[in-house]
Amino acid sequence: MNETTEVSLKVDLPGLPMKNPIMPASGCFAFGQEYADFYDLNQLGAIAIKAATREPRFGNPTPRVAETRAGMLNAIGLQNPGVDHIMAHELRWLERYETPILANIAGSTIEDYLYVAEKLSQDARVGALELNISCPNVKEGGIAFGTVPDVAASLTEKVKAVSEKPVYVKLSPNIADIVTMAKAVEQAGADGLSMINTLLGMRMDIKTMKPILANKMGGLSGPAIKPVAIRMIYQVSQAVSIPIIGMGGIQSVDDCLEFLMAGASAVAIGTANFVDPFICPKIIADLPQRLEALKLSTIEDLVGRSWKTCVTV
Amino acid sequence: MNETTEVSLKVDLPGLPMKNPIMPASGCFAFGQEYADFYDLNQLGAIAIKAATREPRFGNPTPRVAETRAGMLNAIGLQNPGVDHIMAHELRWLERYETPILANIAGSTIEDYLYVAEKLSQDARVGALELNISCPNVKEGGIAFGTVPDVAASLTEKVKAVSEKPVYVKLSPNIADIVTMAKAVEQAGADGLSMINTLLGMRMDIKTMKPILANKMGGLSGPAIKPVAIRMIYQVSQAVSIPIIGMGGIQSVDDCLEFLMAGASAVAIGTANFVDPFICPKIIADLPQRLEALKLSTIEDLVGRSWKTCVTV
Amino acid sequence: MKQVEKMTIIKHRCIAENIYELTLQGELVQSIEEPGQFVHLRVDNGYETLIRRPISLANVNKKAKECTLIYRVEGEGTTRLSLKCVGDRVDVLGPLGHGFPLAAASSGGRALLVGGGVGVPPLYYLSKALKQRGIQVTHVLGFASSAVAFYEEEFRALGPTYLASVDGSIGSQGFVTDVIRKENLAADVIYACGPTPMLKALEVSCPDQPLYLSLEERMACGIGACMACVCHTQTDPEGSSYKKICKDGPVFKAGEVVLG
Amino acid sequence: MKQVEKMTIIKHRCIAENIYELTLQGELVQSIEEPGQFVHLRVDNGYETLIRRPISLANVNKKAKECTLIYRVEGEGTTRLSLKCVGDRVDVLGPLGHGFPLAAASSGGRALLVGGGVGVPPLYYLSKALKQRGIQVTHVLGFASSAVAFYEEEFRALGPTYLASVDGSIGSQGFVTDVIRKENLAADVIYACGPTPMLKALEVSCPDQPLYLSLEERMACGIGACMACVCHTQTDPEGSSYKKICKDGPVFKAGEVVLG
Ligand SMILES: Cc1cc2nc3c(=O)[nH]c(=O)nc-3n(C[C@H](O)[C@H](O)[C@H](O)COP(=O)(O)OP(=O)(O)OC[C@H]3O[C@@H](n4cnc5c(N)ncnc54)[C@H](O)[C@@H]3O)c2cc1C
Ligand SMILES: Cc1cc2nc3c(=O)[nH]c(=O)nc-3n(C[C@H](O)[C@H](O)[C@H](O)COP(=O)(O)OP(=O)(O)OC[C@H]3O[C@@H](n4cnc5c(N)ncnc54)[C@H](O)[C@@H]3O)c2cc1C
Ligand SMILES: Cc1cc2nc3c(=O)[nH]c(=O)nc-3n(C[C@H](O)[C@H](O)[C@H](O)COP(=O)(O)O)c2cc1C
Ligand SMILES: Cc1cc2nc3c(=O)[nH]c(=O)nc-3n(C[C@H](O)[C@H](O)[C@H](O)COP(=O)(O)O)c2cc1C
Ligand code: FES
Ligand code: FES
Repeated sequence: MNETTEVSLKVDLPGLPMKNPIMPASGCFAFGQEYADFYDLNQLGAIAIKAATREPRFGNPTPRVAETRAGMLNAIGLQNPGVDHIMAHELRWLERYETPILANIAGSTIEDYLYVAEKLSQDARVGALELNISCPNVKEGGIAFGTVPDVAASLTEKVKAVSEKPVYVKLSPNIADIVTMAKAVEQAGADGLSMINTLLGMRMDIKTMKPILANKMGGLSGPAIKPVAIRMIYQVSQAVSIPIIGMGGIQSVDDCLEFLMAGASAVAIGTANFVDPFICPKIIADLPQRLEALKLSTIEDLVGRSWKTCVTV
Repeated sequence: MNETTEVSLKVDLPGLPMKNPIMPASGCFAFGQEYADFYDLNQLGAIAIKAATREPRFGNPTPRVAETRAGMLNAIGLQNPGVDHIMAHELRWLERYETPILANIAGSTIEDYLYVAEKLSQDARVGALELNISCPNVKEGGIAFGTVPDVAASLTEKVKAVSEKPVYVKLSPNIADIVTMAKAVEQAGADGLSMINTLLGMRMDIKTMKPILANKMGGLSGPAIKPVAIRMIYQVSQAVSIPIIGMGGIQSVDDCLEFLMAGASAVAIGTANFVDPFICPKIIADLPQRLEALKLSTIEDLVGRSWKTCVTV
Repeated sequence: MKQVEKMTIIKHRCIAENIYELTLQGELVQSIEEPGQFVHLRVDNGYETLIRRPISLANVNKKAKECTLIYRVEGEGTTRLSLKCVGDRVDVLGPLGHGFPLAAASSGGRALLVGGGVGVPPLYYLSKALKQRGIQVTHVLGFASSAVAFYEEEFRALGPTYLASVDGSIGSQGFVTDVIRKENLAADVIYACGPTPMLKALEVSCPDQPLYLSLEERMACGIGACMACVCHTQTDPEGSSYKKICKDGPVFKAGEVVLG
Repeated sequence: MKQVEKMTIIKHRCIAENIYELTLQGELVQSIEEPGQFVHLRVDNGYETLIRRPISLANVNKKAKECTLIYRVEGEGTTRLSLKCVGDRVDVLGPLGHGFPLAAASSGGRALLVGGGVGVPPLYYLSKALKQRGIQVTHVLGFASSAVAFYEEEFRALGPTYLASVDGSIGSQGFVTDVIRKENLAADVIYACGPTPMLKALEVSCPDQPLYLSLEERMACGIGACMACVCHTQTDPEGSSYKKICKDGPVFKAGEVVLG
C-alpha cells in the first residue's frame, strides 16, 4: 500500500496509441489551432477533429447555441471546409504534433460517407476514423443512420471495406435500445465505439416565445447528459468486446474516472473546452494522483470496474 | 396595452377542470399528505398521485436516489401500497380537497394495468387516469410498453375500454421517435399525454467504483432533462390534437412558460418539490404577472405559441 | 411544525479534520421537538447540489433560537457548505423526523449513548436532554482516529465518556462494542447513532436492554413523499411493509426495522 | 496573447437602469491590443451559467492593469454577475477578437462613432484611443430612454456628442441614423456598434465612407473553435465561406459579411 506505484496512463486503442486516455471531442476543438494558442497539443492522448463532409458546408443559420441547466444546445450543422480542404490544410498543420488523430466523418448519403472515409483513411496523419452516424443537426437522413441498427451496420460494413484505418462508430443516445445498436455495428466490423453524441433538445426564448436556436432543435451536451452517457457505456461495454471512447459532460478528473469505471477505455471532452480552454491538460495532470488514491497503476485496471466481478490487480 | 388585463389561469383538460395549469408530478408528491403540512392543496390545479399497482410493492433496494448535475436519479421501483389500499385510504383522505386527481397507474402485465385502471376509474375522487407506460425502474416488461408503439397503443386501447374516466398516457423519453409513439396512443384513444418521464441514467461512486444506486440504473429527472422535454413536447404537440401535460425539470414560472409555449396545455412539477416544498404554490402565484408581462390573458393563449403561426389574441 | 427558513450562520468552525461545527439562528428552532431530529439543508440556490442534505441536530438553544450541526466534509454539498461564512444564510427545511424517545429512560435511570463518527453529533443534544431529566448518561464514542475525534470534553462534562478508535490513536483501540464489553457497561436504555455495521453489532451484543438506533439513508424529499429512504420491517422482512427513515425515523427501536 | 485569469473586481456600480460598470484588475490587461476586443467571462464556477459571456472592453488602463466593462443585466448570467462585489474574482478569458482599426482614421481626420444601447461601451475605449492619436471624434449614441442612458458626460469630454432615444426622453426622439441625417454629420471613417437593425441602417445610409461594424452573436468558445458565431461573407452570401465573429471579428468592414 505504501510503496510508490508507477502509474501509467497509456491506453492502446485501435489506430490510436494514446499516452493518456484524454482527447478533445469532435466539434469542440475544431482542428486544434485555437487550442494550440493555450498549450502544447502533444500533451493530449489523441485529438478528435471536427466532422468532415464531402463538400464544404456552411451549416445552420445562427443562433446556433443556447445554454441550458448544466448543459448547452448546439445546432452547428456540421460546418466544415470539406474533406479536401481538411486534408490539404488542417491535417497538414497537425503534422507538427505527434498526437494521434481520430478523424470524424459525416454525410447525408452512404456515398458521401464512403468518399470521405476512403480519402481520410489514406491520410498518414489519421490514426482512425470516427463515423458520426448520429448528428442530430442534419436534416437529410442523418437520424436514420443513428437510430436503425441495420442501417448503421450496413454503413459501418461499407466504410470498413473502403477504410485503411480502424473505424469507430459514434452512437446516438436518442434511441430506446443502445445495446442492439452497439452489437449491430460491432458485428459489422467496427473497431471501436464512441459514445455518446448529443441528446436532441430545445429551448424557448421567453421574450420572443420562439425557439432560441434558428434550427429550433439542437444537440444537448455538457454535465446534464453525463448520467445518460454513463448508463449507456455501462450497458454497452458489457455487451461488446470492442473498446469504447466515452464522452458526455466530462468536466473533471472524477468524471473521467466514472466513465472508465463504467466501461470506457478512453474519454473525450467536449463542451468543457469552451468553459476552460485548459481542461484537457488539467485533467491529464490530475489523473496520476487519482489513480494512486484508488491504488491502481494503469488505466486499464479501472476500465469496467463497476461491473467486472474479478479483476487482477 | 395599459388597461389591466383580467388574467385567467384556468385550464380545462379531459377529466381535469383545473383552476391553474400547475400540478405536482406523479411520484414526487406521494398522495399529498406530506405537502398538506406546508400549504392548502386546494391551491393546486390538479394532483398527480403516486403510481398504483395491483398488489402492494416494496420497490427496489436502497440507495434509491443519487444526485447528478442539475438533476437526480431515482430507482424507487414503484413502491406503493396497492390499488385497494390507495382507494380505501389515500383517495379517501384526499376527499377533503376539491383539486382534481390524476391517478397514475403502472403494472408489469396488461392484466395488471386493466385491473388497476378499471378499479381506480370507478373512484369518484379520480378525475382521470395517467398510464405510466414508461417507468424505467421496473424490470419485467415495463420498458416494452414505453418503447414499442404497437404495444403502447394496444395497452391504451384496452385501458380505454375498461376506464370510466379519461386516460392520459405518460410517455418515455428513452425512445428514438416520440412522435410515432404519441400518434399511436392518440389513435388508440388516449385523451391526453403526459411527457416526459425520466431518462434512464446512472452514476458511479468514485470511492467504491460501483454504481451508487442499488438498482444500478435509475430515472434522471430535474433541470438537466428540460431541453429534452421541451423538444419532445414541441414535436408531439404539432402532431397530435390531444392535450399534453408537460413535465421535466420545471423549477420556476419561466420554465412553465417554456413548456406552455412548446405546446403543453398544463404542467407537472416533480423533483422541484423536494428542493422547495412550496414550489407549486409559488409558481401559481407568479403566473399572473408573467402572463401580463407577455400581454396574454389566458393560459391557452400561450399554448404552442412557439410554433403556432397565427394566434388570435 | 416543519418549515422552510433561511437561517443565519452565527458560528462556523472546523473542530477536527474535515469536521465542522455550524450554528444557525432562526425561528425554526422553536419547532424542534426532540434530540435525534434532523434538518434538511439546501447548500446552494443553484444546481451544483440540487437536492437537500440531511444533518442531525447536535445542539439546540431555544432561548437564543440557535441550533448547532456537526458535519463531516464528505462530497460536494458538505464541501460547499464548509465554505459558508458567518452572516451567510442557509435554506433549512426542518425539523424533520422522529428522534430518540427521552421517556424510555426514567429519572434516576441510566442511559448509555453509543456513537460512531458523524453519528456522534445527535447524541450530544440527546445527552444534554437526558441529563436535564435527571438521567445518568454514559457515552461510548468511536472514531476512526484522534484526528477526526471531536466533542470529547463536551461529553465528559455530562457524564462518563469512553473513547474508541480504529487505529488506537485515541481511547482504546477497537470498536465501541469492544469498549462496552470490556468496561461491562450496563444501562436501562441504550441510544445509538453511527454506521450500520456498528448498529448491527449493538443489536447483537445488547439484546437485553431497550435499544434505540438512528439510521441513515440517501434522501431526496426528507419528509416522506419520495420513498427514497425506506427500510423493511423486521416482522415482514421480504414483504411490502416498510418504514420511511425520514418520517417514521430516523430513530427506530431495535427489532423494528431491518438494518440495511 | 489570449489567457485565462481570475481577475479581481476593483469597482462595480450601477450606472443606469440595469446597466453596470465593472472594473477588473489583472495581468491580462497587458495583452489587450485594440478597442473593440472583448473578454469572455465565466460568471459562476458552477453549472448555473455553464458557458462564458462575451462583454466588450469599455475602457483600459494598462498602467493600473485595469479594464472596465459596461453591461446590461439581460438574463441569468449578467444578473449573477451584477451581484458580485469588490474583491471578488471573475474568471476571464481574453482578450479576444479583432477590434476597430485605428489606422483607418489618420491624425487630424474625423471619425464618427455610432453606438446603440449596450453597443455604446466599446466606443468609449475607441474614442479615447482615437483622440490620443489626434483624431477628431464625434459621437452619436442611441438609447431606448434616458433611464438606460449612460456615459454621456464621458463622451462629451472627448468630443461632440449627440444623443437619440426611442421615446425622446433624452436627446432627440428617433434613431441614430435620424440624427446623422438631421445634423448632417460627415466623417472620414465611421465606427459603429449596436443592434443589427442599426448596423444595417448605417450600411444603407452611409455608403460612401469607410464603415466598421462590430457584430454580436451567441457564442460558446469565443476563440474560433466551436463555429457558433459564424456569418456569411457578402461575396458568397449563400455559400460555404464564412467569418467567425469571435475570431475574425467582432469588427468587420461594412460589406465584408452579411448582417444577420
Ligand atoms: C438523518 C440523517 C442525519 C445525518 N446527520 C449527519 C450529521 O449530523 N453529520 C454528518 O456529518 N452527516 C450526517 N448525515 C450524513 C450526511 O447527510 C451526508 O454525509 C451528506 O449528505 C453528504 O453530502 P455531500 O454533498 O457532502 O456528499 P455527496 O456525495 O455530494 O452527496 C450526494 C448525495 O448523496 C447523499 N449522501 C451522500 N452520502 C450520504 C450519507 N452518508 N447519508 C445520506 N446521504 C448521503 C447526499 O445527501 C446527496 O443527496 C446524516 C444523514 C442522515 C440521513
Ligand atoms: C462580442 C460581444 C460583445 C458584447 N459586449 C457587450 C457589452 O459590452 N455589454 C453588454 O451589455 N452586452 C454585450 N454583449 C452581449 C452580452 O454578451 C449578452 O447580453 C450576455 O451574454 C447575456 O448573458 P445573460 O447570461 O445575461 O443572458 P442569458 O439569456 O442567460 O444568456 C444565455 C446565453 O445566451 C447568450 N446570449 C444571450 N443574449 C445574448 C446576446 N445579446 N449576444 C450574445 N450572446 C447572448 C449568453 O452569452 C449565454 O450564452 C456582447 C456580445 C458579444 C457577442
Ligand atoms: C459545438 C459542438 C459541436 C459538435 N460537433 C460534432 C461533430 O462535428 N461530430 C461529432 O461526432 N460530434 C460533435 N459534437 C458532439 C461532441 O463530440 C460530444 O459527443 C458531445 O458534445 C458530448 O460531449 P460533451 O458533453 O463533453 O460536450 C459536437 C458538440 C458540440 C457541443
Ligand atoms: C422520486 C421519483 C418518483 C417518481 N415516480 C413516478 C411514478 O410513480 N409514476 C410516474 O409516472 N412517474 C414517476 N416519476 C416521474 C415524474 O413524475 C416526472 O415525470 C419526472 O420526474 C420529470 O419531472 P421532474 O424533472 O419535474 O421531476 C417519478 C420521479 C421521481 C423523481
Ligand atoms: S427522503 Fe423522501 S421519503 Fe424519505
Ligand atoms: S464562439 Fe466558438 S467559434 Fe465563435
